[in-house]
Amino acid sequence: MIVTKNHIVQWLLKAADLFEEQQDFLTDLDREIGDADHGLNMNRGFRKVKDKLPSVADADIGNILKTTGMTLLSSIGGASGPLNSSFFIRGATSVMAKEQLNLEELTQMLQNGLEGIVQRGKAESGDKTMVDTWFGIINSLAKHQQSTMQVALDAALVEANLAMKSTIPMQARKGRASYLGERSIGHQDPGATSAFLLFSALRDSILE
Amino acid sequence: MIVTKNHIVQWLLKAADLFEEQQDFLTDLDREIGDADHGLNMNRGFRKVKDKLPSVADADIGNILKTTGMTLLSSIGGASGPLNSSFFIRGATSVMAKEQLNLEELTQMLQNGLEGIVQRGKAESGDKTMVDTWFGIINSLAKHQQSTMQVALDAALVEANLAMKSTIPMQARKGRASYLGERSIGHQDPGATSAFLLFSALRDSILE
Amino acid sequence: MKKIINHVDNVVKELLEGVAIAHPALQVNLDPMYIVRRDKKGPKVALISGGGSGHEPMHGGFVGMGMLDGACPGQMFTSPTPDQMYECAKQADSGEGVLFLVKNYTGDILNFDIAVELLHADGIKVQASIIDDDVAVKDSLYTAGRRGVATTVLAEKILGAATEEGYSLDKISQLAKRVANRGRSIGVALSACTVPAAGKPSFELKDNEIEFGVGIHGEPGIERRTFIDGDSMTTEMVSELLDNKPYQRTVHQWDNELGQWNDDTWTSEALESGDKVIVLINNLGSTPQSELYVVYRKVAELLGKQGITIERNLIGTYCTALDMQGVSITLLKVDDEMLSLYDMPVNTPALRWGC
Amino acid sequence: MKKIINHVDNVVKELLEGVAIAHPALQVNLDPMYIVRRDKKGPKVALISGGGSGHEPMHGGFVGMGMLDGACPGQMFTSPTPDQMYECAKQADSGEGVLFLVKNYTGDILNFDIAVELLHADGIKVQASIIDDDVAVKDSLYTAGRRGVATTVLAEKILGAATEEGYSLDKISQLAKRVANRGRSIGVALSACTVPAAGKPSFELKDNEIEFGVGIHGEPGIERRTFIDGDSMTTEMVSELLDNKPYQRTVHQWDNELGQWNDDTWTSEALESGDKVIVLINNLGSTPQSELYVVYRKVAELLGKQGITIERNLIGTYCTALDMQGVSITLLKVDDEMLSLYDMPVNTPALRWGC
Ligand SMILES: Nc1ncnc2c1ncn2[C@@H]1O[C@H](COP(=O)(O)OP(=O)(O)O)[C@@H](O)[C@H]1O
Ligand SMILES: Nc1ncnc2c1ncn2[C@@H]1O[C@H](COP(=O)(O)OP(=O)(O)O)[C@@H](O)[C@H]1O
Ligand SMILES: [Mg+2]
Ligand SMILES: [Mg+2]
Ligand SMILES: [Mg+2]
Ligand SMILES: [Mg+2]
Repeated sequence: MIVTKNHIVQWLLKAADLFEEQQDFLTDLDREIGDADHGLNMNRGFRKVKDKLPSVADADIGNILKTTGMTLLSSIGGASGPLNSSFFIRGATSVMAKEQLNLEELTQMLQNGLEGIVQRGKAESGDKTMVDTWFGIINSLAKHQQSTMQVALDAALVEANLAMKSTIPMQARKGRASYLGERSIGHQDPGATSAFLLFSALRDSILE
Repeated sequence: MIVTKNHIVQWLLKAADLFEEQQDFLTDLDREIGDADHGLNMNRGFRKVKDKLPSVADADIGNILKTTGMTLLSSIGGASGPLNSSFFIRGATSVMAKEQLNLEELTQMLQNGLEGIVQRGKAESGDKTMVDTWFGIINSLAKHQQSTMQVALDAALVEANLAMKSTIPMQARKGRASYLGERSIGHQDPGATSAFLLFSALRDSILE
Repeated sequence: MKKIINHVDNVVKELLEGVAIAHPALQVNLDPMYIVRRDKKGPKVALISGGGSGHEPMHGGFVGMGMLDGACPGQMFTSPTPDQMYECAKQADSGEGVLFLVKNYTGDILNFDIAVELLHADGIKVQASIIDDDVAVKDSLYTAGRRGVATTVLAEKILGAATEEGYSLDKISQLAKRVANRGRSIGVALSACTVPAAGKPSFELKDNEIEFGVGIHGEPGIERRTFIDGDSMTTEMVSELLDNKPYQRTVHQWDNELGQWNDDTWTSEALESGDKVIVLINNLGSTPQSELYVVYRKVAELLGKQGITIERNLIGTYCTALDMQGVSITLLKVDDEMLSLYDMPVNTPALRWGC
Repeated sequence: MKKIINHVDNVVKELLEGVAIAHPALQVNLDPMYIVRRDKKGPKVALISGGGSGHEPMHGGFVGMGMLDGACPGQMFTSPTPDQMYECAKQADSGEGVLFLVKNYTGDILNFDIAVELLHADGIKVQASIIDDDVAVKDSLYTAGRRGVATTVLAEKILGAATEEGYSLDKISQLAKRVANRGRSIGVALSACTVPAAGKPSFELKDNEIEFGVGIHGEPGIERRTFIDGDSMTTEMVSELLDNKPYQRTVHQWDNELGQWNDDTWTSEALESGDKVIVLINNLGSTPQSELYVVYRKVAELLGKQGITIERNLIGTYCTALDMQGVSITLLKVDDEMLSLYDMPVNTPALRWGC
């Protein structure tokens, strides 16, 4: 199975719908340990992405992702804006001019995206951020490079869910939640959650 | 029976205690149709009067009342300050140099007091103010000039209570409550209530 | 109720102590309570205002060059007493007389009246002029008349400048009357304030209710209305302000020759297309600055449609009711004289420009 | 929740429309959102700040002569985006370079960093300097570091004056570092704020509870404490401020030659007997002005006991968290240079003196 450009477009549309649907949930998570805007931020950003998609319908995967990153950069703001933007812009670098991706290429794209987040945000695994979810996903995909797309993505989704949940007992060391010190323990990180949603949209668009 | 200087001193002390005790009640009445301070105002004023009394122990009734009026003037503020002050200062005029009062003199004193209130505040009977209570009292006393002190004061107290209650269905035409228009109907006027308390303290000190 | 105070009885005293330390240009007296300028210059008319506390920065925050010469703070929401006004005026007077600027409430009027009489007895030329700008109150015959609210701030600015310009007491009194007849305000509360000594909000509103035509003492408004959104609310407020039924009332003025009060009839001026105004969007307490701009945006649009020109605006916290959530809109019709006085330098803790 | 707004999505846009009409001296751009001075003079360094909305009057209210050249408002409590900063800087730059003054939050840092990189690519000299003054945050190793709060207002005033005085970008950057290392703030909330889009308060406090060490985004504080009275609370806040453990952190600064970020280590300066300070008592939203003076009264007493001299004070509403009830105290240790820059004329909607 191969990931087509259409899958990528579907991914972004699905993500936009998902963030609209889950806006309040994400914002509520952010109310616990942040400033109650993460759902608003992600929804605002992906609404803009959705608006923009028709204008890049003819572009290759790399350029679609790059445009997505640029759009998120100028519409989300906050911490998650530049970080999600970096994810797409850096993710785009290895898939420029491509119209389709195999599992290895898809994994490389996501890995580059994660590196973009880390380079900007300097978070490490265990800091209670979106990075935790993406690490879980990339690690799982790396282990399943010989599997089918279906198996690899399903396994990664399971891992993504675990990684997201793993942020609950963590004490935040990056972002706004870190101000709370020990009071950040016991809450699921909003950014780790939106990363999970973003990946689940990807998996669903490819497999469904 | 005759009203002595000591009765007058007792009156003011009793009034001070009563306003302390009823502070919240008066303030709550004022919250309904005013600005929630009438109890605070009366209590603040009469606390000062109580403090001041020892220094006028040797004075005659007229001067005790005048000092009371001056003290209230500089300590109550609001509408009830000058009005209660006028009540005492004008009430004092006909009892200057006196050490005791008969029913007629007492009535005259209160009537002068009421005139002081009316001259400053320009309220008429039925405007839903302290004037209503004092009118009820003076009218009743006027009718009972041939009775004993006891009968006259008791009758006036009954009348004071009725007059105070009569403010409930009135629409206010003076003071802060008048801003409410018809919304002032159905609430007992705070000033009419404090006037009732003030008179009941007078009656009690004389008769008990 | 949580408030950053200590004992409720000491709120005003401690606030004044803070003011005294913070603003060395002001002389703060605690017994009786008043604030006067230290840099008293003269001879000029002394402009003094006062009223219950809880409206900060009004009035104490407006004492200084180009505005008030003195202010008399009462207890929370309670008019100050004549002894304060008398002492304050004695301090501020430089021989040209004293103008008391009084917000129209029974308590304020009665107490200032007595102070006028006391000063007159001392041979000081004195006048008391009222501000009664709250159009929520409709008639003056069956009420205590319109309340004095935020126009007072603009009046203090304009009249204060006039004192610096050397206007006589009579001329300033005439100007004060003109300001009173040209200022109109309306207030709305989204939630009530809590008087410290009372300890609980003075009224309760549902999530879709506002008190329309509210004053600045936590009293309920003229009417409880449904809240739709900021623009609708602003539109209702402005249409109330633009209602031009002339408002007539009897005010008394002090006759310094005869030493008595004389009745005078004042009539508000209409506000019409072609007129110029100063607009004051005033935070009644706990409204974010951002929301004031949302109100101003709509006010500007609506006045523009009426052909009324906004010459100046003031958008902020000037005349409050403690922590009440809400806003008032004031329109003051101005002429060139008023406008140039308004533009003159002012240097007070809460209003400053031109120096 | 009742707020004087229309649709939640339009709050910031409509507020900016109001600002544009109210203050003709400001040029307000809506897409992307930024505010710049119309009376741009130069050549001088352009000082630009920005951050989430909801902190009004900060930053937009501080654009004008002697303070900011531009401000970039984000959505409510959400950092603005790099395109806003880039466009704003392009407008404000007069050839001497641009200094971004950034409150230390991950979001603000990341977005401003990108703007720095974009401007550099355009050949514009640029620096970003942080304010991280909130002493409630203890360590920088396991957190995002101290938050930037009300010292920002004083920094904008002082650095703005420096730009008018013709300081070079390097010299102003050095001064910005000095201000950052000398400013310390602490905030307390008595009740939470409500973000319009969220529609409910961001936390709930009991009648005897306060959030101690709260920021300006409605996030809970460092600790929930018991409220006793104003003086006790102020005393706790001041003792937190006077804790002199040096605070060290790594900040990156842009190298305009090499076009890269270089790490630098900054260490806060101690505050000791004999030092001079500017004190800012800041209303976090819905605190009455009167209560700010009660706080100042105690702060002055406590600093006096420590031998610290208050050279200037600012008491009012400057750096808010929407309608949060609470107060922050800022102490900025100053030297003669900083003080004389602070005293220089300023003419902005929310801060004005000397002109
Ligand atoms: N330095 C960082 N690196 C990676 N992710 C981060 C970092 N800082 C914050 N985040 C993520 O951003 C999320 C918060 O995003 P959002 O609420 O939109 O921004 P803000 O904190 O500016 O309001 C956090 O839940 C966390 O996952
Ligand atoms: N013009 C008036 N004449 C007589 N009594 C008045 C007048 N105006 C107000 N009052 C009385 O004063 C009372 C209110 O007193 P208080 O609450 O102490 O003053 P304020 O209204 O200034 O807060 C009213 O209940 C009313 O009885
Ligand atoms: Mg957030
Ligand atoms: Mg009252
Ligand atoms: Mg009162
Ligand atoms: Mg945010």
